[in-house]
Amino acid sequence: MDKSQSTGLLFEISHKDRRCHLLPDCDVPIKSSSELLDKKYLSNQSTGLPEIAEIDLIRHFINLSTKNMAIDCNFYPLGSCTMKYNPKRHERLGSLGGLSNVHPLQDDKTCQGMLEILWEMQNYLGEIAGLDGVSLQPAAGAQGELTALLVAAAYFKDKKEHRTKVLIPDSAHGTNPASAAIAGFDTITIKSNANGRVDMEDLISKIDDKTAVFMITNPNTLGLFDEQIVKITDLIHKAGGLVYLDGANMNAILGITRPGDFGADMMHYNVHKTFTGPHGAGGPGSGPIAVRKQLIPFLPAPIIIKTTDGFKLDYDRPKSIGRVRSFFGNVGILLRGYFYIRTLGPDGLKQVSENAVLNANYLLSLLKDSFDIPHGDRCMHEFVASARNLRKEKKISAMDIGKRLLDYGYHAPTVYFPLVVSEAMMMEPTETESKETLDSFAATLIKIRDEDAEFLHNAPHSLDISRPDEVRAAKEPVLRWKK
Amino acid sequence: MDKSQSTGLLFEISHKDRRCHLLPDCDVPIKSSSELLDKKYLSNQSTGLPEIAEIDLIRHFINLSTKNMAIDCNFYPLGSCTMKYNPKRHERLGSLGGLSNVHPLQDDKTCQGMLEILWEMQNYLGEIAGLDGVSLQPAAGAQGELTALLVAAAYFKDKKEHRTKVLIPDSAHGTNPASAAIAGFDTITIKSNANGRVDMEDLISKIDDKTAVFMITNPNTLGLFDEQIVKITDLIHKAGGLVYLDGANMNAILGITRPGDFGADMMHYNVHKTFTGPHGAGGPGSGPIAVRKQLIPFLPAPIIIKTTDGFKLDYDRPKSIGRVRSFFGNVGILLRGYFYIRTLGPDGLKQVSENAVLNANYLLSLLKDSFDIPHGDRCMHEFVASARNLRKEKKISAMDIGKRLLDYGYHAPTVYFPLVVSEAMMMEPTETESKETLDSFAATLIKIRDEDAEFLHNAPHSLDISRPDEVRAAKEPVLRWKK
Amino acid sequence: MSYLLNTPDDKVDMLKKIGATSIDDLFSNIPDSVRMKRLLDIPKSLTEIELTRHIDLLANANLSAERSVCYLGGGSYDHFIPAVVDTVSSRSEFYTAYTPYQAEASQGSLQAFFEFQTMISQLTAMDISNSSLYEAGSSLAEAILMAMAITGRSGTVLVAETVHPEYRLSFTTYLANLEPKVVTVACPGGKMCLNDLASKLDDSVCCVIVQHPNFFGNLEEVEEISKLVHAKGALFVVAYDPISLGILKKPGEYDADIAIAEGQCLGNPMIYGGPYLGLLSCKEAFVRKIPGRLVGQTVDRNGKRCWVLTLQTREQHIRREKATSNICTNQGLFALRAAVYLAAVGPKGLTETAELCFRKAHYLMDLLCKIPGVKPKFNLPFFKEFTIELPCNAQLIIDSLVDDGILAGLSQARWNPNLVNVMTIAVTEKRTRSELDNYAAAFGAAVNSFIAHDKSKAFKS
Amino acid sequence: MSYLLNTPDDKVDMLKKIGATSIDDLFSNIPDSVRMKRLLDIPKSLTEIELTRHIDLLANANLSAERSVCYLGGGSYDHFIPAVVDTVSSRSEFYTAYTPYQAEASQGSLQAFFEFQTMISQLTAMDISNSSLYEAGSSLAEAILMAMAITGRSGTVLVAETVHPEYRLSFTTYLANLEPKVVTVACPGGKMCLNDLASKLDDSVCCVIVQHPNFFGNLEEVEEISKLVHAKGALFVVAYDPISLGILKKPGEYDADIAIAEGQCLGNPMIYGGPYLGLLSCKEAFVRKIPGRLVGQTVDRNGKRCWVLTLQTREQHIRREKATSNICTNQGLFALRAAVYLAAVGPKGLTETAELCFRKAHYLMDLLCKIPGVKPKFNLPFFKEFTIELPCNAQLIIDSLVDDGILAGLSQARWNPNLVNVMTIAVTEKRTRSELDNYAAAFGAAVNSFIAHDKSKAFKS
Ligand SMILES: Cc1ncc(COP(=O)(O)O)c(C=O)c1O
Ligand SMILES: Cc1ncc(COP(=O)(O)O)c(C=O)c1O
Repeated sequence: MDKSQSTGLLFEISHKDRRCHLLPDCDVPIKSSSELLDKKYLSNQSTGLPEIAEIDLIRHFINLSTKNMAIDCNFYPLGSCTMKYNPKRHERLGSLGGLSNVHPLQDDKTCQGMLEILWEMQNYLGEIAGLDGVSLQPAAGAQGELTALLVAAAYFKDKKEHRTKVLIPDSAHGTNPASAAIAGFDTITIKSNANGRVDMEDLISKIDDKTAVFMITNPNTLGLFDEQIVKITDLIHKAGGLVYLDGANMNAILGITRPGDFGADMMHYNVHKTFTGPHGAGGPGSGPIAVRKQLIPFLPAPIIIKTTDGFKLDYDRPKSIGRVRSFFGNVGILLRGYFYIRTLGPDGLKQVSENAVLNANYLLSLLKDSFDIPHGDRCMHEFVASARNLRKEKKISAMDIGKRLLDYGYHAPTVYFPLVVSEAMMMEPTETESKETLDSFAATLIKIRDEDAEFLHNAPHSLDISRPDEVRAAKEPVLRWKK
Repeated sequence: MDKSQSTGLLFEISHKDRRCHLLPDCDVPIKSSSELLDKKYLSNQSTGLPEIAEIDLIRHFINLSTKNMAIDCNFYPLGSCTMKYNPKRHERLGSLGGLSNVHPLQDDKTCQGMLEILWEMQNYLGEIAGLDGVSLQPAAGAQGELTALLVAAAYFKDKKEHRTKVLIPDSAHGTNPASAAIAGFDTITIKSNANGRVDMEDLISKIDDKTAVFMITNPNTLGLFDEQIVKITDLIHKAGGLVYLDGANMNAILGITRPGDFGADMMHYNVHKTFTGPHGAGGPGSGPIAVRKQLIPFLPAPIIIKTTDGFKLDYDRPKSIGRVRSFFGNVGILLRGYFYIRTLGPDGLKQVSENAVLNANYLLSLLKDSFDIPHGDRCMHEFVASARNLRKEKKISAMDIGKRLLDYGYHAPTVYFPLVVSEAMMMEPTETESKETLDSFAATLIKIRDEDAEFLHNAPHSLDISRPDEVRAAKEPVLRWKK
Repeated sequence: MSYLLNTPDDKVDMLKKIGATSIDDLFSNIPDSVRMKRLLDIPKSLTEIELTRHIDLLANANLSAERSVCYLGGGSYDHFIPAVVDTVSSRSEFYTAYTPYQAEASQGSLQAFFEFQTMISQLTAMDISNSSLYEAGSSLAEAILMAMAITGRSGTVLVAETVHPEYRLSFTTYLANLEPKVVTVACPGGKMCLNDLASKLDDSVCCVIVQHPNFFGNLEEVEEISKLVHAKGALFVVAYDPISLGILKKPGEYDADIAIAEGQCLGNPMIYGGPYLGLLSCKEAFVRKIPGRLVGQTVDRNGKRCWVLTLQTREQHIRREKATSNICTNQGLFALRAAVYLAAVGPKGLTETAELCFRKAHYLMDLLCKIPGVKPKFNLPFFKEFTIELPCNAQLIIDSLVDDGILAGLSQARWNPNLVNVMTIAVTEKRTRSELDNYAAAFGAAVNSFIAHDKSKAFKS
Repeated sequence: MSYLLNTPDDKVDMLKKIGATSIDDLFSNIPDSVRMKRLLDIPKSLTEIELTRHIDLLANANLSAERSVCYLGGGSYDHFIPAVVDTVSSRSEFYTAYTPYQAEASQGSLQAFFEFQTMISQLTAMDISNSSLYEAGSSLAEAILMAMAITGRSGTVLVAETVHPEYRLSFTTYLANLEPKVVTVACPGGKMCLNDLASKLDDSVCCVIVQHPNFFGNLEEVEEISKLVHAKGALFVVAYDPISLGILKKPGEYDADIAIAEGQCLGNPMIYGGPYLGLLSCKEAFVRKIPGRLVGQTVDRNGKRCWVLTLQTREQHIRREKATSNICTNQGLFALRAAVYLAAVGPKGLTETAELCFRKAHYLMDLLCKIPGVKPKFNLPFFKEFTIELPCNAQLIIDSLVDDGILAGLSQARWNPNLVNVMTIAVTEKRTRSELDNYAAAFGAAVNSFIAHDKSKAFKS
């Protein structure tokens, strides 16, 4: 069905003198800015913003929206992204005026309801992590990583230890090394072994007295739980270092094992993944961190404390690293995380992980005879298949398969990540999908594998556009419309 | 983009033991119904309702929605339906808890805000009609017609006049005769003349002392304002009858002329058309009526009155016909009408009609050289084109054109109505469309006219389905899914 | 004006193309004598900011169920509306579409309505259902018109006195100038008197109307009534509570001919009485007498399953004065909401909801009847709504509980001046035990204070 | 559980296919020693009805701007959000999509972000803008990292003392273990002291950061600062208020190199501080040093215009430790909201909004300064936010106005113990004259009562 009306660029459909949002007349007897302000402050230049009537504005964006895939419409097995269903009750409750209209600098006593929710959330995240202190401040996973690494740096500085290195497995997400760099550390890459786990020999050879932090993702980005974890954390601790857990994959282990229990000293959550914040085509997220007792003094301020006089923001944290952003945190996403945790309860959270892992293993079992799955028959909440053989035999790439899936109404898996598997296709079905969906998705994948290679190179065939010219986009970047 | 996931019938995607809405445990110490109620009251039969998880429920309905055209996506020039833009602020305000959670039987003093809005709405609708009394009770235009005819019947009964006939032009909407029948009247059809107006000779010949009501739509369903109106209403009044105005086309005359001023004694509004209630794929509507002074005593109860003690529902109306439905009326739509009237104000309402008429005339001017437009070069808010010549020359029907428009992302005009024009295509652009939209719509229509006839017979070509077999649907009706 | 797109420049261009000198020129057909010479006398326009402020103030002036605990019933109930219902119904494509006349461009709504028709039929155990009427009162009127057409009888419509007074008034008004007389069947004990029914049933009766549970909340003897009615060749029309069918017998199980209901409780807000949702189901044989729109399944030219509006020859736009009904615009959006609601609760959820209503209502009834002087008005089984007799004027208690943020119930005096001490109370699944306990406590306190007050007055005089 | 789809039967089938004996079996990789032997210690699950009740209660325990009149600013403002913004952002297809990695299945979001980038560039008169960062504080940190990379200087970052203290703290934290020192430029009179700036500017300075209007609401001398900064080869980084650009000079007009802002004011709720929207624009030459995602225009294989994420080699998932930033998840949904907001207000609406803020803020400032003892803290031009000095502790006034339903302003003592009598007040276009009059009256009364109280105390002692 043609839904292209008013989908030209806003600037192209702009029409002089059209209006959407009108403002009231000024009801105070005060001169205008041009009379009251020195001319030097006033702009000489119109903004050039588009002029659009309400109906065109709505048609523009509503019709544009139909060009997206989204969880509410399509199965979205994007590995590492935990694209689980976003409950609708969260949107209703999160937009209650009593929550969404709270100003970040209101005095504590005027927002006790908000503080109570966030205080509880601190506690829940500590309990789920098996760690002692929580900061809800970081805006996303990457900022959580940075925050925790800054905490670690401050901790070592406080102990007067000069540790400069952060060790990171080669299968880690790119944010890990990037965060380490900003935190002022040198990054040392640790190899994965043939089983997709940490290569212990390589690790041991790289641990020394400059080792500040070992960052591990566990389950890792291959969807594997590294059973060496206790050994690893012991090694790091013995060397005087700290272990950081990248919590992007917490969806596999809620209530089953806790990072604090297997030796992590710090971790971040991706609340927008594990606790189902809507992804909004890129964000927002929320990346709270949890840390072991000795690191608590260094957490950013404020932290919420409960006093006999109600809940309070505690800024009195002399050893704190400071803050990594203005205001409290990405509260809107934290609220959704709270709603989710309260809806599921302890049994429910555990079942989330059980079913996430069940679904991933089931999908794996459906595909393993048809696709190359380098790391065995079992996985946690996701697994990585590879198109390397298909590529060799039939010139079909992971990209081709991903693009062709779009034609069938399925979002592509994460492709070409993690970097340690060539032609990687990383699939994470999540627990909110049904067996029926997994069955038809697997059947489709198997069907695609047998489709004509040339046809696949040109996929997708039924979407709004065919494959875009990415090289051109990068070579002569056009990052904005111009007249 | 394939958006078919979970769009099988709910009963087909139902899966035993799946749940969406869960209920709390019972927190009161009371036995269950099976223990407290005699067995004879209890059902022995399961409902058979589908069992669906939340994600599938959402995908089902969201994906189904993409198979609809709608104003928010497409130009929708459906004549007689006034498919104008539905402002988004209305939905926000109409769903405020302080309005949507008011119970219909609350005592007046606990809902003064609601009563104030509705009282104002009574007044506005009286002023716009140029009539003296208003009932907001009817649920839609058709019920408004019935209510007004029942009021007329009660009025004549009260005057002890035995009048049995309702005169209705042949171009009238089907609800007019249908309502007259339920109100107990005989319907007499009045011919249209060659200009699409009331045939005065026919009218005069049919007026007699049994004439109760003349129902006129003005502007009529051909989009023409009958300039004989004053003469007509005089004739009816002289014969002791009442004039009813079908207000479906009020969008053409807001603030320009008033039914009461041109001689109508009663009228209904389609608030969902003129004052932009969202149509919801069929409803709800709201069909308040306005009447002249002598008819006020017969209006349904209650009416809102303003007293020194606040707003009150006045049930003390001894001559009232009673009620035509439970509770106050279709308040949700009346609220939207109120929001709209308050947003536009007196100038704005007049401009609505000016621009509705301007747009219709502009569209007419773009099409008149390419299409047969039986009733001249000018119109009010809509006009009727005919495919009768195209049908003769190229075997292209109004239906073919309408169906083909769907391929281009435009909703079809109203086809085959009014019945007085063969191969009618009734187009009502409304004031909320832009010149650009009208230009491209007209260009598309002209293009379609020149397309291959066979191709048009098989249109639409790009929608979810091709033309349905309506004969089969009616012959062996399948009105529900069965196992 | 953000809803008017033509700018001054546009207007100039458009008028030129039209060949008109001014916009006024386009209205030249309207006789000058009847043209308005002034602006409408309505308040001046408000921007969104101003309108929002204005409506916020008025909305806050209502003691809505959002800010109170609501025990009002009588056809409209404070049931919980799952968020999914709002999510779906606010989809632009459902919300801003017209009636699905162009089936090819409306398969979304058509399929949803077909599902709605199916679920209402499943719920009621009736053969078929239409795709909505306005609300319950006029739906009963439509049911009577149907019954007249089906039975060919137009003498009498029998209706239980326990049917909602506003429903009775509604169909009586519809029938004002038609043949049938509406005759009330007495309900002295709070439900239809079977003897009175038997005495009034004869060959001229086209249908008998019962509400079950009835306006007082009591259950009617529907099975026995059904037999009596059918024995005389009349149709049995029942008005049911959709939520009650989670536990109670379904209209189809006791052989109702036409079942109607108020569908507000199925995911629709109370919003001061409307828009609501008239549900109408009936036996298969009556299909061509059904009022309102019907969605039917068929195939397209490629044999693909699809849905269309069907049997339109019943309707006013084709049959005009001979149509089965005058209805055109219906309650499509609310039918959609009900469909989402029913699919969301599912069979188990509906039963659990009904059971919660039932148990909480009975708990509250027990609590209230422990208050000295308060007793059940009837000793009849009920579902979620019940009627009690107080030792004082019910309206006084209702007024006094407003200060506690409680909308306590309906005084029956509103409809029957003989029932000043009688109050009907509805309890939904939303109510918690602590709300019920608080309510009973506040209720008891209010009753006591009025009795004390009365006593002291009596003493003084 | 409505979010878990596998029924007991499903599980049996699935485990069979997997070849596992139990779900537990799937977790056998996790050493038993670290497996939880108990359930998590969090509260038991709540149904939607219970959760809704629970959250309603907590939400009502906040004095939100919905139930009060809000004069708080400091980076978050109670501007009006047109309904269209919510309508668009709640579309499932925008709301529940991931980052648009698969361009073919994401053209809706990609085009919207391209429009966002364009509008932010138009607004600021800057060459290019990215498609969002977290919020203003960390955006300044990103700007500094950029400036270091562009200038190759890593000695000093100069920042005006009038920059939001939380922004200053944020980037200082980011820089904790990197080379540059953060040096504050004094602002004794409420704006940056140009002499102090000149004295601190040398070849090691990579950038100078100014907020305009600044944390006290005052306008800075951005044109002169810009010249000074550029004369020393440093970059000029400005934090602006997007709404102010309806009237004030745009960063591009005074030759800013990098312009960042808090985009909350562009159609996003205050929601206790986040998610917000970091805006970052810069000169074209810096394009390959930009942090975060960029959407670029290109064509597909058929030459059709389309949009993609581009220049990804700047980003962490490709460049890892050498990336321009560590950001991955950004604020896409809020960028979309800002795009809808900007398109809805348009050029005239933005100017009118800015003008309303300006005039109402000045009106209130005038009113307040008529109260004996209240005076402007600075005599500088301001936009929508201003700072006054009171004859008493500002916090006392703030606390006392809470009872009038007024969130009166920010006590500067929170950030600077020397400023106990100083208060900063923000006024948006939502405020009406009567609200402002009421506020001034309540403010005056509160001030008077505290002074009287102090006097009487003084008298007594
Ligand atoms: C394994 C892993 N680590 C870290 C991140 C970064 O988290 P965020 O995108 O919330 O910054 C992600 C997600 O993108 C991830 O998948
Ligand atoms: C001319 C005319 N009269 C009456 C009606 C009936 O109004 P409603 O559909 O609101 O019952 C309509 C609309 O459908 C109409 O177009």
